[in-house]
Amino acid sequence: MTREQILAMLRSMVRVRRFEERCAEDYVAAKIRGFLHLYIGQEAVAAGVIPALGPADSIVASYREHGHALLRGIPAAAIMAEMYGKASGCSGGRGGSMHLFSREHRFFGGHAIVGGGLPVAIGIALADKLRGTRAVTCVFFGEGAAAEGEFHETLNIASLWRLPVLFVCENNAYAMGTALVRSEAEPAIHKKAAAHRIGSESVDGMDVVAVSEAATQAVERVRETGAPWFLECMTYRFRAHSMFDPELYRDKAEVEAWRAHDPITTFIKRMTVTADELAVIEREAAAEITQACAFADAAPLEPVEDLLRHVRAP
Amino acid sequence: MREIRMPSLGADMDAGTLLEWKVAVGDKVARGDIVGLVETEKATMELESFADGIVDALLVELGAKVPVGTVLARLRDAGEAAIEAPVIAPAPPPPPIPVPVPRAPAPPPPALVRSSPAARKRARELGVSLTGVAGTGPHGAIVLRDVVPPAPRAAPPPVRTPTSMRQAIALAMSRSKREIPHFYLAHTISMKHALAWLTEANSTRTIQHRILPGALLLRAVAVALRDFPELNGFYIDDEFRPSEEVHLATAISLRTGGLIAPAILDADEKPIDQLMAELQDLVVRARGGHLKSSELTTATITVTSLGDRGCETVFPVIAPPQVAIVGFGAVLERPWVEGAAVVPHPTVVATLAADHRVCDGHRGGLFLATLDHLLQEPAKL
Amino acid sequence: MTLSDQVLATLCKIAPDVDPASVDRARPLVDQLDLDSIDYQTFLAALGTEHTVAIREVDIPKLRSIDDLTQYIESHRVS
Amino acid sequence: MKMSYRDAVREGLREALIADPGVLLIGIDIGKYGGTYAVTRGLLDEFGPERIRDAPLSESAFVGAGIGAAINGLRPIVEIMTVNFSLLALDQIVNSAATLRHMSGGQIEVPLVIRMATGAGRQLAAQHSHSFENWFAHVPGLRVVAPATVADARGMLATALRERDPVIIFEHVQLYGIEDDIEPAPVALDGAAIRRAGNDATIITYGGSLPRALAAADTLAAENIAAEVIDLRSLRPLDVDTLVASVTRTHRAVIVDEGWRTGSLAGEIAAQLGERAFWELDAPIGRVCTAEVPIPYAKHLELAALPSVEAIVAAVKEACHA
Repeated sequence: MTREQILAMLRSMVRVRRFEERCAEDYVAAKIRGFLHLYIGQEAVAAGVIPALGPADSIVASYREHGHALLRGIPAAAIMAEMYGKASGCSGGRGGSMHLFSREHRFFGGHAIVGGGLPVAIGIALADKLRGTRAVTCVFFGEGAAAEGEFHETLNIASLWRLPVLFVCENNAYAMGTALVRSEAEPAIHKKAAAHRIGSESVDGMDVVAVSEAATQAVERVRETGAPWFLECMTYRFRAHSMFDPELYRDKAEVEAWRAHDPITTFIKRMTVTADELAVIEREAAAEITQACAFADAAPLEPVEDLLRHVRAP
Repeated sequence: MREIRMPSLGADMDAGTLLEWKVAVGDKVARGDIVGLVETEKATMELESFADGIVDALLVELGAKVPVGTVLARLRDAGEAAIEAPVIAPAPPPPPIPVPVPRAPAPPPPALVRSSPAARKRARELGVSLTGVAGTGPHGAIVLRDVVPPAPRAAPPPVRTPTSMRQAIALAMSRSKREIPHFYLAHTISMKHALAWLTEANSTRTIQHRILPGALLLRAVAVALRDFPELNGFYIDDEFRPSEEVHLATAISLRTGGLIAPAILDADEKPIDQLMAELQDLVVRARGGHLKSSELTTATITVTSLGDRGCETVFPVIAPPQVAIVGFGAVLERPWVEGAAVVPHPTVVATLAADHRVCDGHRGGLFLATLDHLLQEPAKL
Repeated sequence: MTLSDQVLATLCKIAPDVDPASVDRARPLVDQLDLDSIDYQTFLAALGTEHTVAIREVDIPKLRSIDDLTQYIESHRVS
Repeated sequence: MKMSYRDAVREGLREALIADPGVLLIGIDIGKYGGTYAVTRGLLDEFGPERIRDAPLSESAFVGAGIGAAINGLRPIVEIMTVNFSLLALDQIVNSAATLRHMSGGQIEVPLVIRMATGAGRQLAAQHSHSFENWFAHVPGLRVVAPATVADARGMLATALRERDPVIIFEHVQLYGIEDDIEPAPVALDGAAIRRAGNDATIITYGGSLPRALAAADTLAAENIAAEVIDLRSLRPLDVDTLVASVTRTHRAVIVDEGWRTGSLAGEIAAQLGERAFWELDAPIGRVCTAEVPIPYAKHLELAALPSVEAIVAAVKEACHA
């Protein structure tokens, strides 16, 4: 990998990490309300997969999707404005943290129903297949989704109808308060894909390089074969499921143990990133976030007279 | 100078209680350090610092419940001088929400006249009061039809048969012509004895209880039917069902156009005076639109009379599901053979239309003869 | 309100669709209005009650117009 | 041209498939099997497996797939065999189809048509005899229609396919066999239709209950009561103006609805009439609904549970204080 590629990967992860930390701060300051699910710890997955997708490809994500949206190219300002409920947010202030959308970036949402995005994703792929666009649809979901009926319904149809879908399971070991081993008889999620004759693999979700290589190959394979592929990324979230989750279900020692695998610090050590190189990236990230928050603060609220807009076509 | 405030740790959190400080004044704090513990309804949560600095002042006592956003502590940068600041008293408890004093229950409304909205609206439009109006709706409620315009009204209402009635008549009559094989019989009856009896009977009655020929004819039909069950009943689901009772429907033409045929129930068991009173009541109520539905639907046979200014003979149409209808033309003076002489007699042409599926001309003829015979001895009716 | 007006008012109560102004008080009512025998009987009975007059059966054929009735009531009512 | 309701729906589908290559059908047993109610018979041979897609028994997934394909430029027509199985896809219909436009601030459109059979009367017992039109008619973001005539069955689909938002078409199981002589033409989705004029009372109904409402009106006519019969056609949005205009003339309303009375569409219509036609009412608004019991199997019990002609006649006569 070139120095540029290495710094690009680091920049991706640091931008997401600092963005999510600012979100936590703004939530505590009551600027962001409702639910907030942070991506801190899992940055390597988005940083590894998203760059492998082309502009014509589509993305469907879950409610922990700030990192994916940011790295797909949706401006931090538009995302933060959405968190603040402003009209210039990327969803017009109508969706909030869990429902980031951008037609321009073919970012078809944050979906807050666990597994809810899976059927939509294969539909998008079906349209691409029938129109022969060779585009790939990449759908992100947590291991919790594997317990939903529509997870299996979706994998079966994707395989049966041979649809160009890349399933990316971000296995962070906990579905809200339930450890994986307490909810799945077969905790190795990627093995479930085999039951539907979908090729699959598992990769260290804390290693951005491993994720990137696996994702790049997977995207090309899906594009060439038109058949679905299943990529399970073993990862971990350092913060609670959401802002008022007291984390009674896991002990501090386990969290500390995973911190040793922090995707950013391990990457910096492994790639011998110098303090100066890191400082530049940190400064750029801080500036981006400060500007985003200023924009979001100043952005207007949507007039209440527009309440009934966006229900049906104008 | 930076502040540490009570964090908002949940969509439904308004306030939090400071349980514990993990730092003291003068301690060095780094971004992300846990500086204390806070209690929410849900659980005990760590209080995180989002800034580096030296604890300058702890502003809230342990155990104090303060709203989200309250400044709990102040941090100063390394070089800054400490500020002597009094410890802020715990925030005053939120003012008690005033409990509304229950108002005395409103006095019960004046005894309302129970009436439908449409009736009240019509009354407003016509400028009439509802008090004293007898309601024919459920539980005596005043409904639309009970609200009649004040008499007299300047402009006469346009002669317009309510379309629904016209449609109903059209439907019933066309069904009758389609399904019922009518046969018709006519018979001229002398009314000499009948009218003489009436004049004599009325002379002993007040004007209010005067009996009209129409009532006598109805009475005669009712009595005659006792011997002709095949003319009195219903033809339903391809079979004739004779009726025990005799409910005589009298066809009443309405001045606003159209026809209505309310029934006099058990006409065969009612003396002539009662029949007359009921007939008069029916006509008045029919014209005012105040008929009960049972009166409209239970007739077993119909009698139609064109009255004293109509024509000589009527050939009526049976009203399904009935099986017969009796008609009377106008009572007119006609030449009548008495012994060897021809003398003028008041006479009426009685007609019968009957359902050939149920009975034949022979029986129909006997019925009219019986009617004739009864009218020759009016006193017995 | 003259007796004649009262008689006319009673008629209009029985037949609300009648325009009082259009009634010719001299001419027989049955020739002007669509009144059948029952309506007329109801009208006579009401007059008998309102003006406490005993209308005799034999006189009825002569009581054909508002004027006939007005004169008859004037001469026969028990005052 | 004489055709059955079933033929009319099939012709509507054929016309759509021919007119727009982006149109495709997704549903269980719609291809090889030709459709549970034989509506899609012959379409697989004519248009091929790519556009007539038999789906596995995965309502949530294939309805979600329909939504995704619609988002990405196709015009899918998804058949959910009956409303009874739509419960498995309710999350996708409500949380995705009806809501994506709003959550995305207007960026994402879901131009999707979903057809479902509905209603009881064929002794299919509780799990196969539901009427949940009111559930869907409750959700902003959806348009819901109920074609009750052959002409509407033939004409509504083309119009629905021009909508840029989800449309749900309910086809009552007892209507598939009715026949009529019609001229095939697109019809508007909006607007209730006065199927029979009258001035004494207004009977408001939709879908499979229309024939019973018309039969009741015939019976009432023979008793001098002229009942107006209004076919809602659209269940969301409701054409309340037409209902208010009619009740203003008749002053009496009876609503016939095969749903259970509590929380029914009839309840919603009664509330709106109570709000907008209060001063015209001469009697309480009548409602003739299905008895609040899971639909029983035995014929006589099923008939007793469902709105009957006699019940409609009685309700109208009560409203007329007859």
